Amino acid sequence: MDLTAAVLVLDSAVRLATPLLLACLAGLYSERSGIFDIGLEGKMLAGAFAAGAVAYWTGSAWLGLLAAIGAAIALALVHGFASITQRGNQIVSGVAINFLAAGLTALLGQAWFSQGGRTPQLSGDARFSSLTLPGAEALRDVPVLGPIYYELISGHNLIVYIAFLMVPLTWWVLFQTRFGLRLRAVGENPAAVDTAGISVPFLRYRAVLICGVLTGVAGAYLAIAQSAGFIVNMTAGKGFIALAALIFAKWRPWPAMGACLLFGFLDAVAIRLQGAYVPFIGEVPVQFMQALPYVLTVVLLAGFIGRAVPPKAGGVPYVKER
Amino acid sequence: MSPDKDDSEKDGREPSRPLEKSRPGAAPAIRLSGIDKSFGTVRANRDIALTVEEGTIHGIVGENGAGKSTLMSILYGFYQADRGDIFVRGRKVEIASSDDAIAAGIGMVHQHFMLVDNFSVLENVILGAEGGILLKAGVARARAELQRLEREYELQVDPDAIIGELPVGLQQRVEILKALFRGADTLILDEPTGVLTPSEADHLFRILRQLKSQGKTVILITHKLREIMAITDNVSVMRRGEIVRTLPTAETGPEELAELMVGRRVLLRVEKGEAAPGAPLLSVERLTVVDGKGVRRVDDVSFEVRAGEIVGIAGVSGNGQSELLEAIAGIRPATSGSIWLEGGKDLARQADPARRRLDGLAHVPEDRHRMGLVMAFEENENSVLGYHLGPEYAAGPILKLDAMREDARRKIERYDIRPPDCRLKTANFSGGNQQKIVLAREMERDPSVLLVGQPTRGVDIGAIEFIHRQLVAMRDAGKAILLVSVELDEIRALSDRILVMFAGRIVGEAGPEADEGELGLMMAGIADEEAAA
Amino acid sequence: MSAPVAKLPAWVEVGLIPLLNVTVAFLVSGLVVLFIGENPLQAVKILVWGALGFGEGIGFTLFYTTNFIFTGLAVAVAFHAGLFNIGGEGQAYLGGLGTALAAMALDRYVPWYVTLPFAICGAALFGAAWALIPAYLQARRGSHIVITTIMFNFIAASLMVWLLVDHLSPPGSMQPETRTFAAGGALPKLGGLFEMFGADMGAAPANISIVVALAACLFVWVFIWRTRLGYEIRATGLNPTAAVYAGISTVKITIIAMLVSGALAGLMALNPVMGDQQRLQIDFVQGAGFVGIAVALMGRAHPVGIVLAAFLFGMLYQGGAELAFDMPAISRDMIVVIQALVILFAGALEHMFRPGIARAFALMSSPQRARMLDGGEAG
Amino acid sequence: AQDEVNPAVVYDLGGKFDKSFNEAAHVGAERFKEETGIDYRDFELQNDSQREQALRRFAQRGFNPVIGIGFSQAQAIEKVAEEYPETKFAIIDSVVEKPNVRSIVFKEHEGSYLVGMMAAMATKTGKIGFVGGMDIPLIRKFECGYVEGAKAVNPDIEVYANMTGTTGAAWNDPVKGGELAKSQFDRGADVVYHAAGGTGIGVLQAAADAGKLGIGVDSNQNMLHPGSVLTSMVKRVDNAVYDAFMDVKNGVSMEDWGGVENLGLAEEGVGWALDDNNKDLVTDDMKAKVDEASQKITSGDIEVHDYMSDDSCPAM
Ligand SMILES: Nc1ncnc2c1ncn2[C@@H]1O[C@H](COP(=O)(O)OP(=O)(O)OP(=O)(O)O)[C@@H](O)[C@H]1O
Ligand SMILES: Nc1ncnc2c1ncn2[C@@H]1O[C@H](COP(=O)(O)OP(=O)(O)OP(=O)(O)O)[C@@H](O)[C@H]1O
Ligand SMILES: [Mg+2]
Ligand SMILES: [Mg+2]
Repeated sequence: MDLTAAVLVLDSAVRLATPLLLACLAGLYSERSGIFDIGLEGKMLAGAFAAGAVAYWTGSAWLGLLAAIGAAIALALVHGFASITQRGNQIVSGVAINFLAAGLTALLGQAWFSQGGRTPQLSGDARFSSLTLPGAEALRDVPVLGPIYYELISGHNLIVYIAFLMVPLTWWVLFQTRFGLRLRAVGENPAAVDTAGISVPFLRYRAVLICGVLTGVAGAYLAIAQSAGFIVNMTAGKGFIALAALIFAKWRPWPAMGACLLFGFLDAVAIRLQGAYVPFIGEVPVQFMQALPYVLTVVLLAGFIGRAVPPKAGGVPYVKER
Repeated sequence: MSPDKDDSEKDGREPSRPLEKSRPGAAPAIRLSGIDKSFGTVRANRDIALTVEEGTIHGIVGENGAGKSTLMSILYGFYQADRGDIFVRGRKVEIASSDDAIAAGIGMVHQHFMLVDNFSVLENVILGAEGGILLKAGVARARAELQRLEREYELQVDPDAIIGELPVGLQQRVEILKALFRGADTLILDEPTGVLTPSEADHLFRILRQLKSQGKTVILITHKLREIMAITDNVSVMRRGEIVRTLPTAETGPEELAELMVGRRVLLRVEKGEAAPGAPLLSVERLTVVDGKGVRRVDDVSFEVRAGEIVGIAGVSGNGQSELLEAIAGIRPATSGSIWLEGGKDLARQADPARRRLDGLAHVPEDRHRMGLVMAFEENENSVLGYHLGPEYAAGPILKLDAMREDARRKIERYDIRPPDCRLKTANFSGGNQQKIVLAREMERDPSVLLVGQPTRGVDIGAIEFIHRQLVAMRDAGKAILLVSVELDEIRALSDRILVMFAGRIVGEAGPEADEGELGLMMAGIADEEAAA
Repeated sequence: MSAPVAKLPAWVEVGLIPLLNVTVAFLVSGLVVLFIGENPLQAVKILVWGALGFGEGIGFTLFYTTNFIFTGLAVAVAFHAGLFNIGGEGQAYLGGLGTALAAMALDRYVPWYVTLPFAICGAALFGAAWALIPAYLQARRGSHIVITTIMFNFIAASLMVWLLVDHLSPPGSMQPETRTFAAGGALPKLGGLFEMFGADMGAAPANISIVVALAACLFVWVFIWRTRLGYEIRATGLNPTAAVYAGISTVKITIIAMLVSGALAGLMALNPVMGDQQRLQIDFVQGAGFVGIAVALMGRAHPVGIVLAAFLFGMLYQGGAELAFDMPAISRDMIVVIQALVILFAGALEHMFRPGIARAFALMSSPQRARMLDGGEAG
Repeated sequence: AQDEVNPAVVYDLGGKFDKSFNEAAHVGAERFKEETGIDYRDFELQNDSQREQALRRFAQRGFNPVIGIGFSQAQAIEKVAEEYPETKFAIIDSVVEKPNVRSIVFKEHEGSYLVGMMAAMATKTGKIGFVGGMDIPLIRKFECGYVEGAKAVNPDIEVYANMTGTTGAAWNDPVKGGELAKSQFDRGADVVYHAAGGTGIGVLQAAADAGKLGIGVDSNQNMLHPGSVLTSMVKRVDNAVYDAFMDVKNGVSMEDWGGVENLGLAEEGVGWALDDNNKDLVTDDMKAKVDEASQKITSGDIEVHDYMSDDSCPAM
């Protein structure tokens, strides 16, 4: 593979990794606070739907983004209520949210737009379009640097940059701020936080809210940045892959980015390898290539990262009084 | 609203003898009145009145489950009382969370430490008192402040060490530092010495006296009446959720306190005759256990336990006793060394608890909740745990439920387990009765070797007597018993020989009549010879 | 999990509270219907009538129930071992392969009752095999079973498309599916049984695999509560540390529980593949594996509860289809919404009403209240 | 006799708004309703087990004709048609040999051949792309015709083909579709044809975003991105449904109803769409060449290979 081809694969990996990264960081906040969340998928889907619908009605991508965040936050609050206030089973709550989002988006989409749950096609300002970074055109033909800057770094839509900027920001929040310190503490030992005079529920609700915001942005990316409208079940399992990435990254921001890029990369490579000839084997069946990212995930999970130790208090409701 | 007026109304409960005060006339540091607290159906505190004078060390004693921790947790805002008022220096305060308590100048070192294991000392200390949205400035200030506190109170600890890697004694220091860092005037310590060696405990008491001399108030919960006598100015006794008496320490003694605690005279000595040791039933040779993190938990340990003797292992918790028991029981693989049961083959390498049971080894684990019982099981299911593969409980793959229940009923009767219902969920038995379920299971099989960890932890005095009698009876029946306990008194009362463990090694051996100070030094890792020198 | 201190009578715990939770779920669903602009009462009427009002409806309800019993049992068995098997979907898909291979090998030569045992073995074997790797990885390498089973769902889909398109579909067929089985590969329908009660099952596909499902319930009940292995599974699920102390190998238990779970999920394939379509089609599981999670949760991982919950979901599926038929504004997604709300209220929010109910009971049984009542009567 | 028209449609799993062939059926039914004022009923399947149930329900309630959309309905129709010999049934995309069933199949390979030619003529790079939903024979039929058409124009042309997925989501994953298209553009393709249902929306979007050309399928998708959709391979399911309804309305006899309709270019069952949206993209030369090929296919001078006739594609 020559440089340009490699750059293009990476470019594709970046695009594919973006929603994963947003969802993964969302999960990171929630799970670091001790609230497990397999409902990332559902929240993204709800966000995507809200973004598609509102962007269509208002013609504004920004309002669409806001609506996406709102919808995802609403579901996040349901999850928070179930797992923080009611001390319910967090996995079950997440499963319910996934179903709820899948059903409601399709139902409302059909009721409102009568296009089989789809929102109408968007164009112009109703979408986030690609940005060309300054100097990209000028540098375009410079060898090596040119393609990297023009193809890989420039030319993405705003949300892609937001997603990747969220990584250092998350690192900074987690390790340099008061909120981050408390967030990490509450996921490990909520009683320690409680006795330090900090409200455990309030802290966890904030984490869950941030999770809502980020999944909302991820949903908006799918519906109004990467595509031009919502389509039933358009998350297609990305929430689960993001979760896998989170476990992969052992709940740390920079490795999370690495993991998401890896998944994006595997996906991008799998696309390009469809129909490729492999020496001695011949043409590999398409289905094998399609399964490749999942197979590699399992292999990596089993072989390289060992036992990922989740935040100690994760998944367990904080109960003071029996 | 005047506190003095309030006092007189309640004087039925107030001490008959005037309490020690450091500054006569000043309002008490803490005054509680009418505190009530229930957990579901358990009434942990009932109508409690308590006065703690400023600048004193106030002891609180009482049986397990008497409600001591609950009361202090209410004062610290961890729990909220159902009823009652809290006064700090004469002013009524609402304590709705620990935040309020901290603001009122109250600090607490909990029985179970409230630390984040994977945080550094510094991070733990500043948690909740970061002094700003960003950590950087706060961390720098905290570092300086910690240095000051260290100098002032001899509380040395590396601010960048990770909590999980520190020994418990140092973890406790961090807890104290946490409280002082937040400017506590009143410091509550809940059973602080349970995890300390005698010399560490002495160090702690020096610190407490130092605090007192600076005008701070200390509330100390402990089970050790000796400590009460040694350091406190006043003492309150709790029983079944009530404060039965508060009085100046100088005017009372251990016997009176013990009687107040239990409501009857207690005989703290265990009745037992001379041991008649026979052949060794359990031999451990050069046993080493390295844990997952590469730490040597048990380091080259050798000893044997003979028929008809109780060997006690003394030591501060966390010095490898748990790992030693687990390795012998086959729960944890040994890294090297050998274990023999009654001349059989070396078992060290195969970690297989089921096999060991068949070979006549029984094990009462230290932590019944975590290891000894499945709380959601019915009583009869727990009473065969570990023995469920035996032919008496199963026909082929199918369990014989009737046999299991019949068997459980027998044990319930013999061990007076209450309520006598083998179909009841185990979680619904009280701590002492849960412990009896475990003991009945492990002892009734007539094993030749019995490993016992913390047999009376969280168990009331009556049950302690019963359990101790059972252990002695087994010894007299010619069994080999290996007893691990952090209660030095228990070890000394039951054991025929005492081994002292420190940092994974056996650092000394002594007879039951050994001097406590001597044992204490060994537990602190200062070897026999050095101590003698 | 928050253990309630106040003890409530058993009928409240397993009867009243779940019922209340489901009722609330339906009330909220009613609000959704209202929001869409339809009449919820009318919707409920159509739904219940559609599910139970006539022979064919009942036949369909039972058909779906059968699927959900299998997948619900699968999730439940893993639950008891403390494992969350989200891979029922893929395991059932593979189970279909096992079923179809058995059926295609035998259907031309022997009657269905000879084929059935082989198909059962095939379905169970293939389903179990698909659960084996995630189980092994969880037990030995600590790879999160939730993630690996999800991945295996995707991998199963790829594998099956490849097999169906390139290997199993008869030459010249335009469809990615196996040939239609001959009579020896078709399970008899329950029509005869219905006629005994004077009902006409019409073309509903309910078939004797429901008997296999009920037998599986019995098996799971005996297995979990009456065998040594079941005892070990429960001990491991409830307290892994105590299990190790008791000499139970958690590795072994994890693998066995997942194998049984996968086998049960695989058996689900009997119903659609041999009972209904008589061929193996792409994507035939259609979410039953996920519904099994809800069924197991609602049924509290107990076979009796699972049968009831599976029946409820069966009703939802069949009644929901009639609903979509008669109220075009309510699309098929309504059922997914109801399902979600049932899981939410009966699962994640299961304790929401307990404090209130406990208080009500305490009030009713407290002596003061009794005295008050006595006094009231006296005066 | 059953001459009263009371039509019903049973859509396949994709649902009636799949922007693809179910939707085309819906469009035909709507046109009938508009023109005649006669209402119709329809039903969207949720799973395989409901096919028979739905068809029978309609027949039972006296609907006539009853049309099943999609090849997966064949078995169910065969069964129900036997139970209701008086009711007129129709099936799209499959053949059921019953006197009261009209089987309507399309020669998608012929339409695909024409758009393949157009792609080959429109490309500036000599590289074109194809995005399918799932790797199943029906989709290979589209692909094969497309490649054959393209190679007829330029034997050296390079065709990139990608399939979206292996689960039901494959027909509804525009994000993946867009990414597949982009990967083909990255490799130099500048025209891409899709046969992927909802996924195709993402393919066309990606083409529009990248300033390349897309080719729609089933329905006329030219208006989705005017100026960026080269053309659409239309499959006149709408006509087939409309005609079927009309026939019954006009009192067609059962003999005239039954039988197989194999709709290719000659029957105007398939074709390519030319309208205001793409007229600037289609040069006169292209139009002439395609029309000529169209002629030849109709006359039998060109025989486009049907993948499903022998499970192979000589052009690839
Ligand atoms: N969080 C809780 N939920 C329910 N019950 C509790 C809780 N904490 C304590 N209890 C119960 O309240 C009673 C008092 O417990 P508490 O911990 O205050 O006793 P204690 O005097 O500190 O005992 P110990 O000497 O064992 O520490 C006990 O019966 C205990 O089981
Ligand atoms: N989770 C629970 N559910 C129901 N009842 C409980 C629960 N926990 C405790 N109880 C009941 O509360 C009572 C007090 O329990 P607790 O564990 O505090 O006893 P305790 O005071 O420690 O007993 P002991 O004297 O044996 O140490 C017990 O009799 C028990 O039946
Ligand atoms: Mg107790
Ligand atoms: Mg206590």
